[in-house]
Amino acid sequence: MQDILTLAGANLLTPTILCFALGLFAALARSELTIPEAVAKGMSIYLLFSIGFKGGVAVADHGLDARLVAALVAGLVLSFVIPFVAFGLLKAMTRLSATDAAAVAAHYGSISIVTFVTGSSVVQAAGLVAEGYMVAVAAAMEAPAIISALYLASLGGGRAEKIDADLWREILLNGSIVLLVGSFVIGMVTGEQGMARIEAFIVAPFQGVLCLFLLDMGLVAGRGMRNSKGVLTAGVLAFGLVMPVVGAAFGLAAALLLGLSTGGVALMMVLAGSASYIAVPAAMRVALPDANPSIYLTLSLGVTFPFNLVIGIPAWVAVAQAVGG
Amino acid sequence: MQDILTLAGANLLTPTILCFALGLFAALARSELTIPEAVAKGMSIYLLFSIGFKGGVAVADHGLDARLVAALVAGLVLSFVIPFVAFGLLKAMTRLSATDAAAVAAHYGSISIVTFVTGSSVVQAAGLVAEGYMVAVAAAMEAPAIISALYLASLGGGRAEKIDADLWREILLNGSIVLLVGSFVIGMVTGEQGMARIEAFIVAPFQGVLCLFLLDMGLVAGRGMRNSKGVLTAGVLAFGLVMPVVGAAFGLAAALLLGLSTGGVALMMVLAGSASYIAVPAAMRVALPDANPSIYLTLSLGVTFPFNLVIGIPAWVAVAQAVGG
Amino acid sequence: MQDILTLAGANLLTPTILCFALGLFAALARSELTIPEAVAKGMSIYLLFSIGFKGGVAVADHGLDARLVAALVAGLVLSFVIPFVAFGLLKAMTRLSATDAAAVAAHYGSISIVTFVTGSSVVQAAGLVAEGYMVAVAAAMEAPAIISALYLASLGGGRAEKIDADLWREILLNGSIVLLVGSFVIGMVTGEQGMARIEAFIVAPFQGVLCLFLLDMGLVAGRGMRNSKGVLTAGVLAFGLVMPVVGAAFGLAAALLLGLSTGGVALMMVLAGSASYIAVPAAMRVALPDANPSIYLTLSLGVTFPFNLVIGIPAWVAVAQAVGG
Amino acid sequence: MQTHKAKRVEIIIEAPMESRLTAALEKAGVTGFTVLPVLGRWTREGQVGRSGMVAVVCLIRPERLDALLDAAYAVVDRHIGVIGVTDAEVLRAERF
Amino acid sequence: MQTHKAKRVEIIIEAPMESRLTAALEKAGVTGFTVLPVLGRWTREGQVGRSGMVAVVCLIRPERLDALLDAAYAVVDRHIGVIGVTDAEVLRAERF
Amino acid sequence: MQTHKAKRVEIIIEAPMESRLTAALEKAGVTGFTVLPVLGRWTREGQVGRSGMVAVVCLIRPERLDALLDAAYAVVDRHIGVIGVTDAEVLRAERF
Ligand SMILES: Nc1ncnc2c1ncn2[C@@H]1O[C@H](COP(=O)(O)O)[C@@H](O)[C@H]1O
Ligand SMILES: Nc1ncnc2c1ncn2[C@@H]1O[C@H](COP(=O)(O)O)[C@@H](O)[C@H]1O
Ligand SMILES: Nc1ncnc2c1ncn2[C@@H]1O[C@H](COP(=O)(O)O)[C@@H](O)[C@H]1O
Ligand code: NA
Ligand code: NA
Ligand code: NA
Repeated sequence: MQDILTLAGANLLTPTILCFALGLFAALARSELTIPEAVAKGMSIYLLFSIGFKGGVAVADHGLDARLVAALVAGLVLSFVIPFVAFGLLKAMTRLSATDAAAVAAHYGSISIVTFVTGSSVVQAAGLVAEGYMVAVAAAMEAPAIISALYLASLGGGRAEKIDADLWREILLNGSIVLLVGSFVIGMVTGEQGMARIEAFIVAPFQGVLCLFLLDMGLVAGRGMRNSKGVLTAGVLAFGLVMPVVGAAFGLAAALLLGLSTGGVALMMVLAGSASYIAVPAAMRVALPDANPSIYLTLSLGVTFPFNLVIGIPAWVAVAQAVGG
Repeated sequence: MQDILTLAGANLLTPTILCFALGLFAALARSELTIPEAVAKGMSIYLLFSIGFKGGVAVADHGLDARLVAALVAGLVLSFVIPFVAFGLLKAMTRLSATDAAAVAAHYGSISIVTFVTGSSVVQAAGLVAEGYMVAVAAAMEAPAIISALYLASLGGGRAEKIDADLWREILLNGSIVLLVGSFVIGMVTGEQGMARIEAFIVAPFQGVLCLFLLDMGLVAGRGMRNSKGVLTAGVLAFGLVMPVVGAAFGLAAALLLGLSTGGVALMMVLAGSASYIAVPAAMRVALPDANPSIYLTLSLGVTFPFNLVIGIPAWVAVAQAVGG
Repeated sequence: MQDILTLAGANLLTPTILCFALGLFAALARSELTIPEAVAKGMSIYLLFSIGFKGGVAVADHGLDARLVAALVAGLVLSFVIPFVAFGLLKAMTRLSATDAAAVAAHYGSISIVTFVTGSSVVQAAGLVAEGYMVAVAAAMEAPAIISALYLASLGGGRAEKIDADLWREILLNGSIVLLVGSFVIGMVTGEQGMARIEAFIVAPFQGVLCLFLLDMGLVAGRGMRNSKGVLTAGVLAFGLVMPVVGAAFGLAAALLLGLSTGGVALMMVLAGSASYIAVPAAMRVALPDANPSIYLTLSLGVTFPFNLVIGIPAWVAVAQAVGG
Repeated sequence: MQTHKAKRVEIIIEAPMESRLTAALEKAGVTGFTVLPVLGRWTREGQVGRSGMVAVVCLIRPERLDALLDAAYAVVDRHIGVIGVTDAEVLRAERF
Repeated sequence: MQTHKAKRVEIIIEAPMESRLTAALEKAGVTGFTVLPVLGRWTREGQVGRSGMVAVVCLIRPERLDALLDAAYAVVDRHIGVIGVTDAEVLRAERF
Repeated sequence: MQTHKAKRVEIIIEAPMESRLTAALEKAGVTGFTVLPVLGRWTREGQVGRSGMVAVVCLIRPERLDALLDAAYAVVDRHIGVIGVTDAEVLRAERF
């Protein structure tokens, strides 16, 4: 426990977290500080490319782990299953309609890649090395939750759109999956040689770019909080704090079953405990248009994301060390 | 004098200044070369973040200087007072209306953060070390001049808008103040440890980013010059060249009173001698809409900014060395 | 031949080429992955600035080569002449109208700066050093082809606009010429000292930025291919594969006449064999509006650019080594 | 100058629905349209991908209006957004 | 398809005034509006922040036009910019 | 609120022609116009420079419409793009 608090404290005073806090402050104080949309997208492309490539190179270095396929399957299963858990919790804790609850559940079954990126850098700062293929697991966990959620919504009487060919393509080939898997494969194919060529670009400036990106995340989350006053009841808010812990527990169980390294355990908890705010909201607008975006976006971006950044990630790392060491 | 010329010569042939010149040339020759707005904003966010953070780390390293508070107060006073001087000079040298003169005066009481950034790199290249808190002084000097100017405008019979709560917030929490102060605090809190994490991002590429940013500044200034032919009378133009010298003299006096280091003296001159072209113009559009933006933008960006870049900064550094050494 | 294949193979498995392939794949699979326009422009400005500056520094280092002027003249001549060759080939191989054929011919007389940038990095990876002034030659080759093409179009009865003062300015001062020549001059003037200041920005991250830029090129080329199904007949397609070889042969001849270094020979082939997709299409929209942009853009960006990237560049480098060594 | 009667339809719609809308318009025989970006509100739903709202503007012959509106309505139906129609005139009727 | 009479108001205004305008519109009971970016002229007044002009487009019921124009006019009054009104029709009147 | 009759002209044109069009408009006595960006299709023709299409919106007095259309038509003529005209009303006629 002491360890966890110390780690959490150390994590709080890093430039990355403080940049997120600065963004939150600026937005809540209604400063007009903004980062242009195009620049924010550019940074997110950089982060995805970098994390994918590094994962691929790590796999090229250490050889293909027998557990890769098992880990991918575990990720898929988690993403399919967690929405049911989330839906159950929401039904118990809140008065959300079946449609809204299903939409929220989709977000928690899927993952937040920025949480994963931040988690990776905390894992690394703690001196741990995770399996390189965890980025592939992250990609695998993006989409399945959407299917579970649409099933839940239609069960609940909601008018979910059929998943037509277009929607399938949008879900499975959404930008972050393609970029993450693509750069992972490129890293795997080009290995250390490829890394040597572009290391100065994707490794050295990474933390700094992450700082500015989290500044933007803080601004976006803060503006969301301001605009959605009154949207979240106490029950919904509580869900946003409880669900990442529940998700992380599922992640822990899966990771232990798989026998991942300590770093891998931490990252699996980070993934399972995180909530999507990019791919899933877009899919929900198309497939569950009646669900209220203020609810799921505020929950995912305004409650669970900061919780994971500040408390979740350092806690999961500490848990992984306790369990693994 | 010889020294000043040599330094000015050396300063002229740096990539940064030449990039500004290239931008000016391209715009005046009506080339369609442009840097996207979003990219220019992104670079300016990078520069502000970097300079603020480095200032904070410097303060963390050297401990809080007793003069910090005195320097902040001096900055506030300079920003309040210089508009009155500028207004007097304008009334003597030009036929601008009271409203236009007040708007121009606001720009010269406030500061140009890019001039400050360029000044910092010249100070550093001269082997000097300035007080890290000068970035906080810069932030403190952004806003007070606006209040003086609105007072001057209403004295002169102009219809200045009341500064309502919204306008106060916009002035005091404008993007560059929040980012500069925020990153300064983050640098101070995380110190050398934080620096180690993001150094590769905020230190090494700094000069190069500044080059491309000044290229854009040259393009913007050049386009402004082209579009405002005939706006500036000889008197107004002369003001744009005299006022930075006057402002720098005030800065010198304040810096000597404070007992700043040689680098600090130079930067205080740079700040006091520079004219805003970001925060103040936006505030003037809201609070003094009858003032002509062509006048104040062309003066600040098309006359005083290049003057400071090419002549002012190297001169102030030489003066600071003469006085300080 | 063996050499060429090995080199081509090595070239294929670099992060840069694989990123281009990833972009192509994503676009053809209709993923919604996109790189914001502003970010793509920002990267292209970075690449142009970097390559121009490095060329200038190289010239400053090795002194002005007597062949500089000769090489510039050769570049101008090639750019003037190649459109006639291309036009003849098009008339023989395809049924394009005179206007369309002239527009296509203009693209092949001009150059693709990204192909040149990629070529430079392959040349460097092969351990060769090219003349620094090749970037000036690249700039010189951008525009003349346009004039030849308009002449060809009017010969063929097409309604080419007169090249008025505005159009001349747009052609001669187009963004990439100004940036390339400007940064070349800045590099020449500031030399190694200037390089030392901004090296961390323009050298180290170069390959990585090129990766993301080629990812975007792949996306753009792939979307173009999808949208122009049926535009290209077999003859037109064949032209897009034959013409770069013909152009490169002209480049080889010129380079041998000039007595360039092995690296210089390779780059001259790259330039002559490449096709514009930035400056020339914009000029054609103004001057030859009746020409069909789908034809020339798909050819240049969708056929010849990938061909050069994957096959052309490594082949020309191998040829240059065979001829030079 | 000779002008021809037309209708100007302006559809403000969520960006993730844009491709569905334009596909429906093309199916309904619309020969051209222009998509304008809309300045974002908070819902920045796709940082790699699509986000916010867009405005689709379409000038068409009056007799085709109903087909267009039917097609657009089928897509927009359950989604947020606005459909507005104005009387207009166009030059160069051969392009519509 | 059933349409309803409406007015389309288009206000082109300096970006630093945008939030004041939209606040005034909301006060005047306007239920929705769309903000479009305008391509900059020189006055790049806020490199970190807001800049240039924006276009605010608003479809409203005709009977609310005057309230809207009064509110908009009070904000725009001394500022550069343009206010234009067009007759229009909208689908889905329940959203206005 | 007092309004004045006007025409709203909307010209959608290739970006490389923008400066030619606006120069022609200014020559024809147009006192103001607004340029809106258009979301790109494939023809990303100028990665350093200009690209795609733009929309030029112009509110003018009805009696000036013909001069404007003539000027615009001379520029657009052989180029792709659209010119649409709508009846409108403006506030502050002194600005037109
Ligand atoms: N009917 C239309 N309504 C609105 N915009 C159009 C229309 N037709 C063409 N456009 C615009 O003009 C551009 C060129 O179209 P086109 O002239 O059909 O090749 C398109 O990209 C659209 O932005
Ligand atoms: N009356 C309106 N006039 C113009 N745009 C509107 C209007 N109502 C809604 N919108 C646009 O449609 C989007 C969704 O609004 P709503 O349907 O009210 O949730 C808003 O962000 C606006 O861009
Ligand atoms: N007649 C007009 N039609 C359309 N937009 C205009 C018109 N006049 C002015 N504007 C817009 O309002 C801004 C300020 O113009 P002005 O009020 O003429 O200084 C311009 O940049 C245009 O965007
Ligand atoms: Na999850
Ligand atoms: Na000042
Ligand atoms: Na060529």
